[in-house]
Amino acid sequence: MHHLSRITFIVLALVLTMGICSAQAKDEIRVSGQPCLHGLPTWWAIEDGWTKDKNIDLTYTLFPSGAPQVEALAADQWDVGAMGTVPTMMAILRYGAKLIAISNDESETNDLWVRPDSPILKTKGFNPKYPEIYGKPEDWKGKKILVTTVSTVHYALDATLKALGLTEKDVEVVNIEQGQAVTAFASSQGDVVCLWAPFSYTAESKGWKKVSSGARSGAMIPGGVVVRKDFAEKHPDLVVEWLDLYMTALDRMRTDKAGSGVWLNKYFAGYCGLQLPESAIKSEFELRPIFSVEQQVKALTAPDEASAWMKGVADFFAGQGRITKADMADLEKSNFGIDASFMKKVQEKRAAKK
Amino acid sequence: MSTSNVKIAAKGISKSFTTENGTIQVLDNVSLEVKTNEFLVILGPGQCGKTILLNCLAGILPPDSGEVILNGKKVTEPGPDRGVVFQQYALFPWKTVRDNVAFGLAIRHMPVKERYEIAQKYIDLVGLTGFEKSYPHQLSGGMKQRVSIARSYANNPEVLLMDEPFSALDAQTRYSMEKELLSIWEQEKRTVVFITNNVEEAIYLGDRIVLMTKLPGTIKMEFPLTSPKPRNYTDASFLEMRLAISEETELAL
Amino acid sequence: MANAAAANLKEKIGAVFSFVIFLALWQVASMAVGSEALPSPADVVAKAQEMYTSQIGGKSMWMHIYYSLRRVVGAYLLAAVTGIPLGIAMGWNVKFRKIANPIFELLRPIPPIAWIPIAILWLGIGEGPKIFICYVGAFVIFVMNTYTGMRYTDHLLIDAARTFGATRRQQLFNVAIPASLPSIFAGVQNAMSMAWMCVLAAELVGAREGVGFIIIQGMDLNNSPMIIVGMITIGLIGLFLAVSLRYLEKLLCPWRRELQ
Amino acid sequence: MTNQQLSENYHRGKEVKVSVTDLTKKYDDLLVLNDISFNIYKGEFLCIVGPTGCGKTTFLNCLSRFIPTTRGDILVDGQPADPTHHDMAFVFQEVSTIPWLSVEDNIRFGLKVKRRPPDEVERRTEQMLELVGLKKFRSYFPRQLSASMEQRVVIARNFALNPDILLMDEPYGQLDLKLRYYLEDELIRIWQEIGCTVLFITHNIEEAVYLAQRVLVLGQKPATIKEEIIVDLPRPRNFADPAFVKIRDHVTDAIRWW
Amino acid sequence: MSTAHASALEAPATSRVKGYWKEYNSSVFSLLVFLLIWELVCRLGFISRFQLVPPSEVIVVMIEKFWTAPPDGATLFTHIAASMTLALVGFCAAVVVGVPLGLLMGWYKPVMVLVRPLFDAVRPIPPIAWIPLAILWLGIGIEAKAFIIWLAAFVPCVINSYIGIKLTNPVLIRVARIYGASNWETFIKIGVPSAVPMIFTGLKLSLNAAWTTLVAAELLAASEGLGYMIQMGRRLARPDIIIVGMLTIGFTGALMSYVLTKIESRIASSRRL
Repeated sequence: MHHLSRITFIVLALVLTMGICSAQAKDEIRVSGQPCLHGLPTWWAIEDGWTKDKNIDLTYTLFPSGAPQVEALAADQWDVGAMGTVPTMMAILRYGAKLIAISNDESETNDLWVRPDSPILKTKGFNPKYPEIYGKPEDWKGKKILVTTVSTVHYALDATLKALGLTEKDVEVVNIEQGQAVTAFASSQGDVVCLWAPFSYTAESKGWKKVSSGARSGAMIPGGVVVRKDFAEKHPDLVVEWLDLYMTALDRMRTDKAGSGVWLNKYFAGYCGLQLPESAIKSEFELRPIFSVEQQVKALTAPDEASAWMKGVADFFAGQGRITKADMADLEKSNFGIDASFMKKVQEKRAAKK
Repeated sequence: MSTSNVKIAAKGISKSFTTENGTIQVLDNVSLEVKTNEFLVILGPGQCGKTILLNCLAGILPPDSGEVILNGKKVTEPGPDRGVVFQQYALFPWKTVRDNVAFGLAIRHMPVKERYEIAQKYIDLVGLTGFEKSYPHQLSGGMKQRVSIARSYANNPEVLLMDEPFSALDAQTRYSMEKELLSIWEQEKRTVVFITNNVEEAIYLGDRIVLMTKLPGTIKMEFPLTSPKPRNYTDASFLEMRLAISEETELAL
Repeated sequence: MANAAAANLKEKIGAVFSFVIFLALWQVASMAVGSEALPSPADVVAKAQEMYTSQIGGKSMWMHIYYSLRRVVGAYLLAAVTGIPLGIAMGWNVKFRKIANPIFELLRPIPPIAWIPIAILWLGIGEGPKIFICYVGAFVIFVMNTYTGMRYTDHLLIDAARTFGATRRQQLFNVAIPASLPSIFAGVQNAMSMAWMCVLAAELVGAREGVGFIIIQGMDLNNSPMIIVGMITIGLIGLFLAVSLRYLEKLLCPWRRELQ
Repeated sequence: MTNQQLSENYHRGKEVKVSVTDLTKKYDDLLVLNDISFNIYKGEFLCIVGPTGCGKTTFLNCLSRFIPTTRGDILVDGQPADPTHHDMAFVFQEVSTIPWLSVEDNIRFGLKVKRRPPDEVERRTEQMLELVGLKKFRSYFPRQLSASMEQRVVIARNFALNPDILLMDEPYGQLDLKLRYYLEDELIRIWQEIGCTVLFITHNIEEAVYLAQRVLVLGQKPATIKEEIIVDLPRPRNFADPAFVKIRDHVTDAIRWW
Repeated sequence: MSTAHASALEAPATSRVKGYWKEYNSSVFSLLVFLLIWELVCRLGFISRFQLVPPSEVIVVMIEKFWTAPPDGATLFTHIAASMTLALVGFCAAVVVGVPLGLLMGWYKPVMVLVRPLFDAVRPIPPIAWIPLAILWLGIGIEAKAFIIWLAAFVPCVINSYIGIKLTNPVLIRVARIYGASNWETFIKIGVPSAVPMIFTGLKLSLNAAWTTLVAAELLAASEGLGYMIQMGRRLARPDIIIVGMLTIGFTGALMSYVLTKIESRIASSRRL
C-alpha cells in the first residue's frame, strides 16, 4: 500500500510538471532544418532575437538529411521546415504536407565531379544545348558513378545522362551516402561523384573538377519550404508569421551577402559543426539563386514554374519506378502540394505595413 | 514388528518415465518400512531407480501408483520433516557455509541470531569450525558433503534421506566420511535411509540392507546386520556378508 | 609463487613486444601507402592531442564522450530494469513463457540497427531514437541471458529448497534468481558491448554529438587521423565499461570461482 | 619362509625392465617425491599403494615424461624413459576413451600414432576387439557404452600396441565391486596371455594384494618407499582366504592412513 | 536417470501431433493476439499510419515484393540473395581465419602471448566504427562491407575456438602423448576435435553477429540488399517497405541460425557426442 501511494505520487508529479511545461504563454512553432543555407533563416531569427516582440516562440531542430526529417514529420515532431526537393516531394506525397515557398534554387549546388585526370574533361559542350556539360557519351559510358540514389543529385545525374543521350544502363551507378562518397572518391573509388553543397566545396578544395550540375543539365531543383498538414489547417496565421520571418532572412541574404555570410558561417561552424573555408561561404550565395516575395508568389502560381519543376522531379521518380502511377496522379491532383496562399498573405501583410 | 514403530514407509510404489525411446518402468511395486532411528541402506547397481525411490520418499517426485506414509500420514510434497542429502551436494553456491546450513531455518523465518546458533552447533558437529564464512567452491568434496549433512541436520528432520552422498568422493575421504557419519548418527539418532552402490559402505553403515534389482527396480532381498558398529572391513563376518551380497548382485557390463 | 610471477612477467613482456611489432608494422604500412590512407602513429597521437584540447562541432571531446555515455547508460539501465524481470518471468512461469516467447522470438532476430528508421518514425530525432536502439540491443540480451539462466537452474537446488519446505515464492527468490545470477551477469557484459555498438550506429546515422559523430565528422572532413582517434577513443571506453562491469560482478558475486 | 628370504628369492635372476634411481620431484618448494629407487622386472605385475595425494600420480607422470623430474633417472632397458621410443601404455584413473572416435577407432588410435603398417593396425584391432569381447560394439561411440565397456576399450587400445610396459593409475577406482572383480580377473588373464610388464597404482589394498606379484607401499608426503611386500599366493586368489587377509592387514598396517 | 527426469517433466507427450498442438497452441494463440492488437492499433488510429502499417498491409506488400522491383529497385529475393552473399562471405572469411587463430592461440603459448594483446586491444572497437577506414582501404565494393562483417564475426570465432581447445580433457592429451604423438599431432588429433562443440557455439554467435552487422554494412555503398531496402524505404517515406525489410532480416537471420543448428546436431549425432 505504502509503495503504491508513493508511485501514484510520482506519476502525479510527473503529469503536473509536463502540464506546466506545455502550457506556455507564447505560441510555439517547431521548425526543422538541415546544415544548409536554407536552414539558416530560422536559426538566424532565433539567435538574433527577431521574435522578441512577436507572439511566437521558435524551436529549431537540426536534421542531418532529408530522410530522418521526413520521418520526424511522421512522428509529428515539427511544424514547418526547409529541405531538399526529394524529401519535400515525399512529405507532400505521403504526409500531405504543403509546399509554401522555394528556399533557393539548388540546381547549381547539385553537381557532378571528376578527378583532374579524367578523360571526361577533354571535351566540353558535346550537346550544344548543354554547353557546360563535359565529356562525350563514349567517355561517360561504363563509368562508375557514386551517387546518393533517390535524391536531388540523382536527378541531376539523370538529366546529365539524358543530355548526353545516355541512360543509367550505360554507366555503373553505386548508391552511397554523401560523406562516405567523398571519402571513397578521395581513395580513388569510382570515376564520377555526385555531391551537393557543402560537400561540393570539399570536392573543389581537393582539386576535383565539376563536369555537370542540375543547372547545366536543365534540371531545376528547387529547395522546398513545407508546412505540416494539420498545422497549416489549424494555425494558418502562425505559418504566415513564421514565413514572414523566413522571407526577411532570404531578403537579407539577397541584398547583404557579406553580412549574411557572417551569420551563415556562425551557423555552420558554431551550430552545425561544419568548418567551411570563406570561399565556400561566398559560393553559397553565388551559386544559389534566392527569390523575393514577389518572385515566390509568381513561382508558386505560374504553371510553368514551381509545379513544372516539381513535375520534372516526379517524372524522374516515376521513370525510376520509385513512385507508382497512383502516386503520380495524387501529386498532380494536389498540384504537387503547392499552396501559394501563405506567401500571398505575407505579400499582403508587407503591403499593408508600407 | 509393530506398526507403531514404523517411521516412514513406501507402499507399492511404481514409477515410469516417457522418453523419446518409449516408456521406461523405473520402479515396480516397491514396498518397504523404516523403523524409528533405524539406519536403512538401499543397495543397488547404477541405474536401478534407487534415486527415484528416494525422491518419492522425499516427496520431490509423485509416484505413479502407491503411496509414501510418514508417521501414518500420506506424503504429497517435500517437507522439512524429511531432510535430503544429495549426491551432488546441492549446496547454494552463493551462500556461505553458515548460510547454507541455516537455509532451512531461514525459510521458516527464524530470527538470525537463533538461526546462526543452531547452524554453528551443526557446523561444529561435522567438524567444519572455522569455515563458516567460506563459500562452497572453496571447499573440498568431502567438506561440501559435510555442509550438506549439517544443513539437513540443522533443520531437525525426523527422517534423513541420503542419496549416494559419498560416491563423488575419493576413496580415502570416503572412508573417513563413513566413519564420521556413523559417529554423528550415534550422537544424534535419526531415521536414515541411505542409498549406495558400494557393498562395503552398505555393510559398514547399515542396520539393515535392502538390495534392489536393475530396471525395473524391485526389492530383491533384505539383509539384517546385527554386528556392533563400527565394523572392521577385514572381519571374517564382514567379508562373508560382502560375498553373500555380491553373489546376489548382477554383473553390469 | 615465484614461477607464477615469472610467467606473469613473461606475458607482460610478450604484450609489450607484440605492441611494438604492431606499431612498427603500422609505421611501415603508413609510409608505404601514404599518410592519406593510413596516418602514422605519430600523426594520430598529434591529432589526439589536438582533439582533446580543442572543440569539435562546438563541443569538447569530453562532452562528446559524455553524450554517448549518457545514451548508453540510460538505455542500458532501462533495458536491465525491464529485461531482467521479463526474463525471470519467462523462465519461471510456464504460462507466461508460452505467451511472451513467440512474440519475443518474432522480434528478437531483427538486428537493433534495423530498428533505426522505425525508431525515428516513432520517436523523432533527438535522444529518443538513439536510446531506443541501444535499449533494443541490450534488452534482447538481458532477456535471453536471464531466461537461459532461469531455465537451466540446477533442478537439484530447487529440489533441495523444496525439501526444506520452501514455498514457490521462496524457491524463486532464494534459489532460482541467485542461481541465475552468473548467467545474468554474462548478459550484463554482452548487453553493454551491444549497447555500446548500437549507440555508435545510432550516432553514425544522425547525431550532432557523441563519439559516433566524431567518426562521421572525420569522414566528412576526410580526416583519417581523426577517424582513428575516434576509433581508439571508442575502444578505450568500451574497454573501460567492460572492465568496470567485471569489477562490479566480482563485487556482487563473491562466490564465483572463475573470477578469482 | 621369512619375508627376507621371500624377497631374496623373488629378486634373484630377474631381468630389469625399468630402473628408477633417486627419483625426486619438487614443485617450487614443495617436495613431492623424495629419493625413490626401485626396479621393475620384465613381465612383472607390480602394485604401488599409498594414501591419496601421496605423489603416486606425480610419479607416473615423471615416468611417462609428462613432467620433468627434479633429480634422478628413470631408465627403460637402460635408456632414459621416453614415450616416443619406448612402447608404453597408460590406463588413467579418469575414463580416457576419445569421445569422437568409435570403439574400433579408439583401439586403432595408438597404433596409428605409432605409425604401424595398415595391415598390422587392422589385425591388432580385430584381435583386441575379440579379446575384450567388444566385437558387436565396434562402431559404437563411447557415450553409448557403459563404464566397464569404456574401460575395456581403453585396455584394448593399450594392449593393441603390445606394450613393453603398461602403467595403470587407479583404473577401477570408481567401479562397483562386482564389476571390479570381473575386470581384475580379466586384466590378469590378458597379462598372463601377453606377458607384458605392468605397473598398477591403487589406493585399494585388497585390489593390490589380489593382483600383484609384489606390492610397494608409498609413505605420506613426500613420498618414499616404506615397504616392499612379496605376494606369493596362488591364482586365482580368494579375498576371504586367511592368508590373503593376513597380507592385506599387513599392508594396511604398513600404510596406516586412516 | 536425470535426463528421463527432466524430459518427463517437460513434455508429458501422448501422441506426437496432439503433443505438438498442446505444446504450441498457446504460442500460436499469443502470436495471433499480438497481430490482432497491432492491426487494431493501426486501424483504430491509435498510431498514425505514417508511423506503423497494419500487419495485413505488411503481408500484402511482402507478397508483392516477391516479384516486383519498384520502388526500391529490386525484388525481395534479390535483396535476400545480396545480403546473404555478403553475410556468408564475411562469415566464411571469419571462420577460415578466426577458428585456426583461436585454436593456435589456445594450444601454442607463443602465439597466444603475441596475438592476445592485439586481439584484446582491437576487440572493444565495435565493427561499425571501422566503416570509414574500410571505405578508405577497401573501397566501396563488396570487400569493405565483407570486412565489416568479417570483423564482427571474427571475434566469437576466435574466442570460442580458444576456449574450446583450452577445455580439452587433459587426460586425452596425455593419452596421445604417451603413445609418442608429437605436439602438432596431438593438436590435430585431440585438441581440434575436442574443441568442435565449442567452435559450433562460436559459429552460431558469429553468424548472429554477422547478420546484426549486415544492416550497418549495407548502409554504406550498397545498391541492393536488405539494409539498402530499408534505406530506400526511408528515402521514399514508405514505412511498409521498412517493416517488410526488418521482418525479412529477422526471418532470414532466424532461418540461417536454424540451418546451422541443424548442421551442428547432424554432426554431433554422427559423432554421438
